[in-house]
Amino acid sequence: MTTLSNHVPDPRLVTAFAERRDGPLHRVNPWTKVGIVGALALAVTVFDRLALLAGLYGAVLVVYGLAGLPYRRLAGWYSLPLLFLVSVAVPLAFLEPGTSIGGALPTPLGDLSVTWAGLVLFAELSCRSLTVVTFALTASMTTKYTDVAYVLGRLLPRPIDQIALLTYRFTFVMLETLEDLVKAARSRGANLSEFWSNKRLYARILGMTMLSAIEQSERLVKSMEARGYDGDITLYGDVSRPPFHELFVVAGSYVAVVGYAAVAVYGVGL
Amino acid sequence: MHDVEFSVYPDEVVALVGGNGAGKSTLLEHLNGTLVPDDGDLVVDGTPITEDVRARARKAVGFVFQDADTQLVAPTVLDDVMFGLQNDGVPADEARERAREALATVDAGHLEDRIPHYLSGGEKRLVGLAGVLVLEPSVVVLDEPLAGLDPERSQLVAERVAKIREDGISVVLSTHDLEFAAEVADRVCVMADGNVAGGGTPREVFYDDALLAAANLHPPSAVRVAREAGLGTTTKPVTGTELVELLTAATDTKPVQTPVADADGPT
Amino acid sequence: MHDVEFSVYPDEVVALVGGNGAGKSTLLEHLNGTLVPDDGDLVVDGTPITEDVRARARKAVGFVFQDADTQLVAPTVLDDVMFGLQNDGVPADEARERAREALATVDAGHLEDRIPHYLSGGEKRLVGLAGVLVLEPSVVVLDEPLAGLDPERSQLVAERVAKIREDGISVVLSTHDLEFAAEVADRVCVMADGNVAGGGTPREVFYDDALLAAANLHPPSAVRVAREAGLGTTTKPVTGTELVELLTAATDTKPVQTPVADADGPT
Amino acid sequence: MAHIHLGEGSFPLWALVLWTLLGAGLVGVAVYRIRKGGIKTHQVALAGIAAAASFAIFQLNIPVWGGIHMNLTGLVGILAGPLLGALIALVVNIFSAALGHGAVGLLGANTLVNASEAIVAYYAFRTLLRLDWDVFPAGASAATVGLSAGAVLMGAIIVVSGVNGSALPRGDLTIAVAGLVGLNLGVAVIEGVLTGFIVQFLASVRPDLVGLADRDTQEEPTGVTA
Ligand SMILES: Nc1ncnc2c1ncn2[C@@H]1O[C@H](COP(=O)(O)OP(=O)(O)OP(=O)(O)O)[C@@H](O)[C@H]1O
Ligand SMILES: Nc1ncnc2c1ncn2[C@@H]1O[C@H](COP(=O)(O)OP(=O)(O)OP(=O)(O)O)[C@@H](O)[C@H]1O
Ligand SMILES: [Mg+2]
Ligand SMILES: [Mg+2]
Repeated sequence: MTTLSNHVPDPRLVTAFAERRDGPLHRVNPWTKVGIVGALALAVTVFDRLALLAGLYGAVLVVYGLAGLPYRRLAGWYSLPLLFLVSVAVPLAFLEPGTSIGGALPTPLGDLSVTWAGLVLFAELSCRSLTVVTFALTASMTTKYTDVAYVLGRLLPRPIDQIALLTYRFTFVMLETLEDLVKAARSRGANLSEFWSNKRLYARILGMTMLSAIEQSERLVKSMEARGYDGDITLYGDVSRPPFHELFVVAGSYVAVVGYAAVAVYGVGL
Repeated sequence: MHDVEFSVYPDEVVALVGGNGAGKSTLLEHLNGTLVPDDGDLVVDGTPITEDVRARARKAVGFVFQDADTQLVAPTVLDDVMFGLQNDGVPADEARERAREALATVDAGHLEDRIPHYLSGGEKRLVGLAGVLVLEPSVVVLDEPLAGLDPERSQLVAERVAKIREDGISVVLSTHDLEFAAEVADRVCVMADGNVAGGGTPREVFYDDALLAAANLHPPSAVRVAREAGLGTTTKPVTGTELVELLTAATDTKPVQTPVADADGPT
Repeated sequence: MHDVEFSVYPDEVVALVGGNGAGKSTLLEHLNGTLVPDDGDLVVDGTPITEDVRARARKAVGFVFQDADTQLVAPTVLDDVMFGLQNDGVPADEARERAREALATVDAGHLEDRIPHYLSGGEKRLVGLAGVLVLEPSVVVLDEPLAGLDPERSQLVAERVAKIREDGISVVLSTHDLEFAAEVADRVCVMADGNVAGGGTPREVFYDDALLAAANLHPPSAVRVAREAGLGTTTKPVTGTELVELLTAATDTKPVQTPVADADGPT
Repeated sequence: MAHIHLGEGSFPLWALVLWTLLGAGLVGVAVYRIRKGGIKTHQVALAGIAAAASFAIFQLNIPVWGGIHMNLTGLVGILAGPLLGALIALVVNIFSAALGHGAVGLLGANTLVNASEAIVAYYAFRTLLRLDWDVFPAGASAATVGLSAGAVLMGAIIVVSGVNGSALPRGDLTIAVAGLVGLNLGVAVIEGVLTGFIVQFLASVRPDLVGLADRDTQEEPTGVTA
């Protein structure tokens, strides 16, 4: 696990949380979680006030903790979503029209300064992004492997569902291949901490990973055809319909988001 | 690969042996119709396998591949065993029932809800076997069934092979482990350089030095021991058990050492 | 994995044995410093392996992984053997020279210009071994060196292991093949459930039923045969060769059958 | 640093709907064309495992500028072809979103970006090979062009959509977005060079995979139907 990055959640770790732990969120129906993810994605798109967005983010953070998941890891995992924010919202924080905070920064383009509006925008965008990121992780880390597979199989049209199911199954295999290659190279003194002088080695490691993927897919074809594959990995496992009270919560959250948007944001009269 | 003649009779276990790259996997894949011969005919159950009957060959022949990981495609063990049935259009309830039975046959019922990724190598192989047995093939093909397995799990596979044969299914397997071949096979087929170099009962093959040498193989250790000790010219033991029987016969009139408390054989 | 004490002395071959998932690969990877123990110390050549000496541990310990395919990263065999030297900053000419020598040591000189991807499993393993020997490590670690190899190539690997040891390099290897362990190892270390369950010379271990049972292992066939035939309570043979010696001794005063023309042993 | 994905909630609702429809349209076309040819097992297997590899590779930290992560979308396009490439882009984005480094609402937009990378890289590579380029420059250039196309498309998506809650005029937004596109172009060059080396490596080991084998002995390359 130390071999790969800690900025990206390792699917094996995520699965381990889902399979081995048991928290309140583990017992929530997977469809409910999918529904809530959708409602949150909608909410962060239509909500227009920082206080509301921050409250939503805070609530999601609390849920993450209640589910028994580690806050310590979140910081590392936030680095990728934050990258988008930093590269888009930071320039905006300077450019956004409004009252400037503190002094101006003279640049060849003219004076630059962070405006209040820019700062608020940055905070809003952060809350928007991290709310969904955090809840998506919460859902992934509390939903069993087979339930995830079933949900994927149901949500996606053919042949995308087939592709997704194989991807889910083989991600673990490919991760181990990649990790073994990195370990083997390191054990012979390769210094992987510098890219440019090791670019060919990186290419070989990644190339071998791809090659191993392709050759496995060639063997997989034989093995699937040997069992009469006709384009259909159907899952017999079943994820039941959510219980009434969960359905009520999901429906309620959509009503709340749509209602708020209609009234407060788009000004639909009642 | 050219001019390979290979036939499997009902209720027998055939072991393909030969060095790395001898063409064992290639020959086995022809049996399954996943490879089409460049030239020549394949005959399964008396029917020549041509393009249009390949689908039938695939059903008649169950295949467990050398690489256990690529055999398991579904998210759970039970789904995986049901995979072939569902391709056949068997209704879900019946398929589930039959899959459970097949898992039980290979003593893997407890794995039903597991995720294939987290199985050990031996468990993966057993599940792969169940996924094939469930289709009730007339021939089961196993490519290197012992690869990567510990002795305990190898023993389990050997027992399953014997059981499958008792159920009236022929088994064709490839292996590097000649002791295993000696133990389970009715017939051994020796491959070298992409061709069948010879074959016969384990007793014939494992005492045929010229044939084994041509295939870069060494006789199994029971054979070596029996020969080097000057035993077995008439009985020709090929497995450890047979060797022990012979030895006890050879030594019973003359106990060379103090009897051993925990030995099974009479001394 | 907890509380594993494991030491390797100079010039010895240690075999780790144990069932699938017993933790052999995990323990071996600790030796190499590619894994850092959660808790506890690793000592190689008398030096505790901590973060800052890990790079040193990697050089002192040469590692050949279980999966031969993930070991080879260069476009040709020669390049691959030179890989470690180049990481050490050895000039190209010297590196090439030393790489050729290393390939010769494992009898793989003829593979020099081949593309690693197209080698057979056995050849891959030999090249992986050369790539590690060229770095002149004081310990060589081999994870399942026989996996997927035919008997001929297994024999080759066994011979190389003996040779490496003669050259003053310690070897630690894991294997499922107890006959092989009996043949090459000075010391056997039995693993079960992520722990070292016991160890000793092959003779001690392979006659220790309780220990083998705890690790889900069966004694090698020479041991089984010797015991079941009521032999070997004092000499305790563990390899086929030793068994043959014992048998010839046991049977030489009483030839049970007609002498065999092609047998080596006196009858 | 990474190949940047569009973040959740950055755009107004109408833009989310627009990009979702366009993304679905693109995927729909790919699915339609694949179904029309009859879904081949090898296509499903290749796409499934290639997506897994792409997703696994994303976990590796490449030590440039403090660490970048890449999906090798250009390489996937070159190897799998445009149709499967588009589906792989979607599947990788679905898994990325589930693990928090993508976006759920912007699945359509992110898929458009990644699919365009795969598609452009594929056609650029084919064209360059036809012009008798060597494998390395062809692979490197094709991947760089593909990834750059993706970077520019991403910039365009942001400018067209406008950032949620920002009062900034589109002209100024373009300036702000230029920085992001520039960063992505930088990553594109690095990933392009790396892809070039990988394609070179693959060509030396399995020339058939990059369409360099003797064509009579090969099956129609997977997915090369568009
Ligand atoms: N995809 C392939 N492309 C080219 N050559 C191949 C391919 N697959 C197998 N071969 C070659 O065909 C020959 C037979 O290979 P095969 O896999 O049947 O051997 P095997 O007897 O199963 O060996 P092993 O015991 O190592 O599994 C070998 O020389 C091998 O190099
Ligand atoms: N990356 C991993 N994540 C979780 N568990 C792992 C991982 N690697 C190994 N394990 C577990 O650790 C235990 C020891 O594994 P290890 O690979 O060391 O066994 P082994 O003795 O080498 O087995 P084999 O003989 O099959 O190679 C097993 O239970 C295995 O499932
Ligand atoms: Mg084979
Ligand atoms: Mg192991």
